Amino acid sequence: MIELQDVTHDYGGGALFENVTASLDPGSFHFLTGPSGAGKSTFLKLCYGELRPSRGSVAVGGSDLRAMSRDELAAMRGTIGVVHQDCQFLDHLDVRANVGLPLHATARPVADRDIEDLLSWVGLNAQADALPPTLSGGERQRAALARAVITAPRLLLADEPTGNLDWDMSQRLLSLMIELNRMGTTILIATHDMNLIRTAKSQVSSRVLRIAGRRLQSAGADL
Amino acid sequence: MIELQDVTHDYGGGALFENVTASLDPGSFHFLTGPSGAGKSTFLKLCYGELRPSRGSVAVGGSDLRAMSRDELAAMRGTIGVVHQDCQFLDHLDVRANVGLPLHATARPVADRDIEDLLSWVGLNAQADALPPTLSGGERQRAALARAVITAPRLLLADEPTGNLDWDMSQRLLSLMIELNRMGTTILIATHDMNLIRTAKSQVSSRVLRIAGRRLQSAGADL
Amino acid sequence: MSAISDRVVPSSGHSGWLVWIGAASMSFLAVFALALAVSAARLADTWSAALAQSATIRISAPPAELEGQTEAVLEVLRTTPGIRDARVMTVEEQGQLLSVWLGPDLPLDALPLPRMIEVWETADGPDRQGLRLRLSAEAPGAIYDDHTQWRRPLISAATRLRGLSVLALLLIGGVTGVIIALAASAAMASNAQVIHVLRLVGARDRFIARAFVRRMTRRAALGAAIGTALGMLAVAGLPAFGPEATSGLGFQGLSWLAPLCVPVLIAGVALLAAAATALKVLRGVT
Amino acid sequence: MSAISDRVVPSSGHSGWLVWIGAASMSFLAVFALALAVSAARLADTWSAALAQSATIRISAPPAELEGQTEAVLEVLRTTPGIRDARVMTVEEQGQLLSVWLGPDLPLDALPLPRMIEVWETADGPDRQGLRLRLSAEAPGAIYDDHTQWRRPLISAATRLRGLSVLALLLIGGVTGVIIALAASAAMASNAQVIHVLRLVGARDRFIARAFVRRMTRRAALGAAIGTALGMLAVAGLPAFGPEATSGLGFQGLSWLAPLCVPVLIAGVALLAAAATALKVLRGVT
Ligand SMILES: Nc1ncnc2c1ncn2[C@@H]1O[C@H](COP(=O)(O)OP(=O)(O)OP(=O)(O)O)[C@@H](O)[C@H]1O
Ligand SMILES: Nc1ncnc2c1ncn2[C@@H]1O[C@H](COP(=O)(O)OP(=O)(O)OP(=O)(O)O)[C@@H](O)[C@H]1O
Ligand SMILES: [Mg+2]
Ligand SMILES: [Mg+2]
Repeated sequence: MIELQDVTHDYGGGALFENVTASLDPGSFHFLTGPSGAGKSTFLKLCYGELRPSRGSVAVGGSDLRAMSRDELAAMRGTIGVVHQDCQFLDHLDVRANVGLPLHATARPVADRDIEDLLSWVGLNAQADALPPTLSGGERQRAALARAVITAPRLLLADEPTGNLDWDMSQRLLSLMIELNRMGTTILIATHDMNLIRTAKSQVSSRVLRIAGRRLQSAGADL
Repeated sequence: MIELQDVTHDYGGGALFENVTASLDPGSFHFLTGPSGAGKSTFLKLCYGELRPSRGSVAVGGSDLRAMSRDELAAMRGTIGVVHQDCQFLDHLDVRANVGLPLHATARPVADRDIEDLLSWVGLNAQADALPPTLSGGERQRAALARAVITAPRLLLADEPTGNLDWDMSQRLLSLMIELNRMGTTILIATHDMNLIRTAKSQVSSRVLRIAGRRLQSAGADL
Repeated sequence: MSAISDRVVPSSGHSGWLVWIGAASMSFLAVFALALAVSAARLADTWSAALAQSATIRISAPPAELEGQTEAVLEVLRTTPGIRDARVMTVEEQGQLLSVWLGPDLPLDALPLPRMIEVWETADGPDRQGLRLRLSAEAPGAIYDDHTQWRRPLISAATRLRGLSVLALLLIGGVTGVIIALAASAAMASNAQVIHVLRLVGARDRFIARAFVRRMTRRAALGAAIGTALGMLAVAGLPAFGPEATSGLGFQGLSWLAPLCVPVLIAGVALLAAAATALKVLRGVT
Repeated sequence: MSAISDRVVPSSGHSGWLVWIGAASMSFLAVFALALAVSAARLADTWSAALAQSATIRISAPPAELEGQTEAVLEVLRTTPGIRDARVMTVEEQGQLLSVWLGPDLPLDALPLPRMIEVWETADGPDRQGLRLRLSAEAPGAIYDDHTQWRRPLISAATRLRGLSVLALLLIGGVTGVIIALAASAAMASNAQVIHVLRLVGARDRFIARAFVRRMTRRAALGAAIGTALGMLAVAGLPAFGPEATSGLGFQGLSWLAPLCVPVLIAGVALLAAAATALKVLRGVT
């Protein structure tokens, strides 16, 4: 589903990682970890095309991102789900409309039932009509995850989706993602929460990638 | 240091908590926990006067916030440190200027040495000249904590200061706050990270408050 | 569904409001400048008509030839293009003109009064050089006096006024365009986050640009319509300066239709500015 | 330290840029309107001087009394307030005037020519009713003719032009104020986050307002200075419409100092607008 070939990225102050090669199979479940500032968010941004690598190539679903036109990139994004670390919303639309946004923006049919079901799963029924700026930190993260999965994406990229959530709610979101994975979605979660990784490993077969010292390593079962 | 008397807060959709009475002694170390959306951030905002309670009174350092003029409120804020859950910075100033901002804004002398020392403690020397929008999620939280403690405040209010940080860095920030507490600063940290609370309890005598079901309870040693 | 794709751009917000206000105040000014230009043109026409298009022909000749030369002059005038009308003055009219200089009790009969012919030119006027040559051939005693000397500063003043108003109109038009374009681009730029979020959820450039351009144009058109209406009310409410109804500032008759073009033009400018800015901003976002 | 307290408000950003551009384009327009007003006033003055302030007194009397009445009239004129100068026309001058109507070969000696006195009035002019009464008492044959009839439309046109330009100037001034105030308030509002952060770290209202007002005023003043300079260049580069140097559009001599007030006024408006907006916005932030 995601193929990185010899990718090097550099924001201008020295390479963040060098000659990274990785391949995530369709239907796989990966965690991405590493110290703060190692480049986890950067890695995800490369995968959905917000950034272009300084060198090397990134392919999603078999198509090289460099060869895509702007419209093809948009179409590709319509088939994947992304949870950003800073959960950006349209602040003037309520939570329900924000969750449905990927469907509205690509002119796909919107099933109100699905949105309500998803909102109740992440515990936001009461906030469906609220505007994003009035949400609590954890509510924003739950709304961001709901928006990412509303399209039943073939690939889900989530950047610290549980950073502001208590343990119970984290578990709940994790089980939602595991459920999606069982239905075929490829999943990549950047997180520093070892408990979350451990819990997931007990429920689904997953691999852990670790960025540190400019390299991407595959952590074994040991962590 | 902080006294809440019969505080009720309501954003308009029903009371978030009712008749909360609490008292935090000077020099004490408290954690505030509770499920996502329970009102932890709201509680902190009441303490530094960003919100006014619907009913009841809040006093900081013996002065009732309701009786303060705008300038007195500003002066009070100059003596406390706050880490916001969404870490707001002036995006056009570099990290160093942002960390020194509480001193600049209140026309107090700025010791460049202190800023550099603090930045290196939170691991941001390399980012001192970077602009906040280019920081990673964890780097923002570290910069926010540095800004909160630069004034050697008598009270530190921190809202999820380690939500985006790996375990090692969380420990490092915790030990910084414990050090400040030893030197007399009253500390209140809102967090959902039970490991952090457990680690702190082993190093400093602290109490845990818990917001749930519109009430503020004191959790025992058991959590 | 279409409801939300219309709403993806925030409806309030200060920069959107600036488009509105910019369009309104500039169309207010434009209506005003238009009124000035229209009135200046009318004023210049009136003056030109009153001052420029009349002339006098004086025929001094021995009494015996006077009648013949007068006939000849009238014939020449009839066949000269650029002459609207000509009329021989009566002796009484001549006396009235002279009384200014000679007093009322003028011995008109005792004077060797020349014959005077009043001439009205068309807007373009005749070829004066040619006319003078023909007159001196046909009627040697005739002198064509087109009052050139004293009318010249007034004609040039009227022309200048008309030119100035048109210049002011062009200037205001230009500034309007610039302000609307800037406001549209500021509105667009201040919605950078909206654009970013929309791109991230898979929206194509066309979808985003359409939402922006539609909202911006609507806002500019509404602002311009209100500004124009206010401007027309203000022009209609202006006090008349002169006693004559036709010489006041403002529109008259069909010229009231002219300011109605203002909102259309401004909406057009806003549409172009918004579309150009949208495409430029979008190219910068991945 | 002062370096940072100056920099707490972002120096770039679209709405700050709008203050700049708004100030520049409105002062450009203001300079233009000012030039129009100054030229209109000068034009009106010229016309008034040329047309309104001259009059003629014609004295028709038996030859024996003529000299005496002329002396009496001159004496009356000397003691009448509102009369600048008076002069008796020579016979040749009268002949020149009459030749328009009577032809060049005029038997001047044979005519009972009345005496003509040319009179220049001051700007205010004399009390004409009183003057006529005194003249008819002192010199029954004197008739005061102030050309009222044919000068009236020109005077009213000149007045109208002057009024219009002042109106345009006021209008542009008003719109300028509104635009600058709006741009300042938009700039302020778009910096809501900056204000919020500053309040949170303990900055007082005075500190925040000062930073904003200073930056905003500086920006508006700079924009206005550039707009004014461009406007003055444009006015200086305008083609002269008439042949006479003094009647062209634009400033002359000391009136070139007038547009220099524009940036000062605009900076003042911006200062007030920014201060008012700052206090209003700050009251809404805790
Ligand atoms: N736009 C940018 N320009 C320059 N440097 C950047 C930019 N974005 C990120 N960086 C730097 O690149 C490094 C990696 O950032 P990234 O956000 O990928 O880290 P991360 O692994 O997600 O960290 P965290 O766990 O704290 O979120 C950081 O040091 C950051 O300062
Ligand atoms: N400005 C506001 N207007 C209306 N409702 C609000 C506002 N701010 C917060 N709320 C609501 O109040 C509730 C408590 O919010 P708060 O941010 O205090 O939660 P929290 O305990 O900090 O949660 P988290 O752990 O997710 O950060 C939430 O349900 C939120 O939606
Ligand atoms: Mg990150
Ligand atoms: Mg919170």
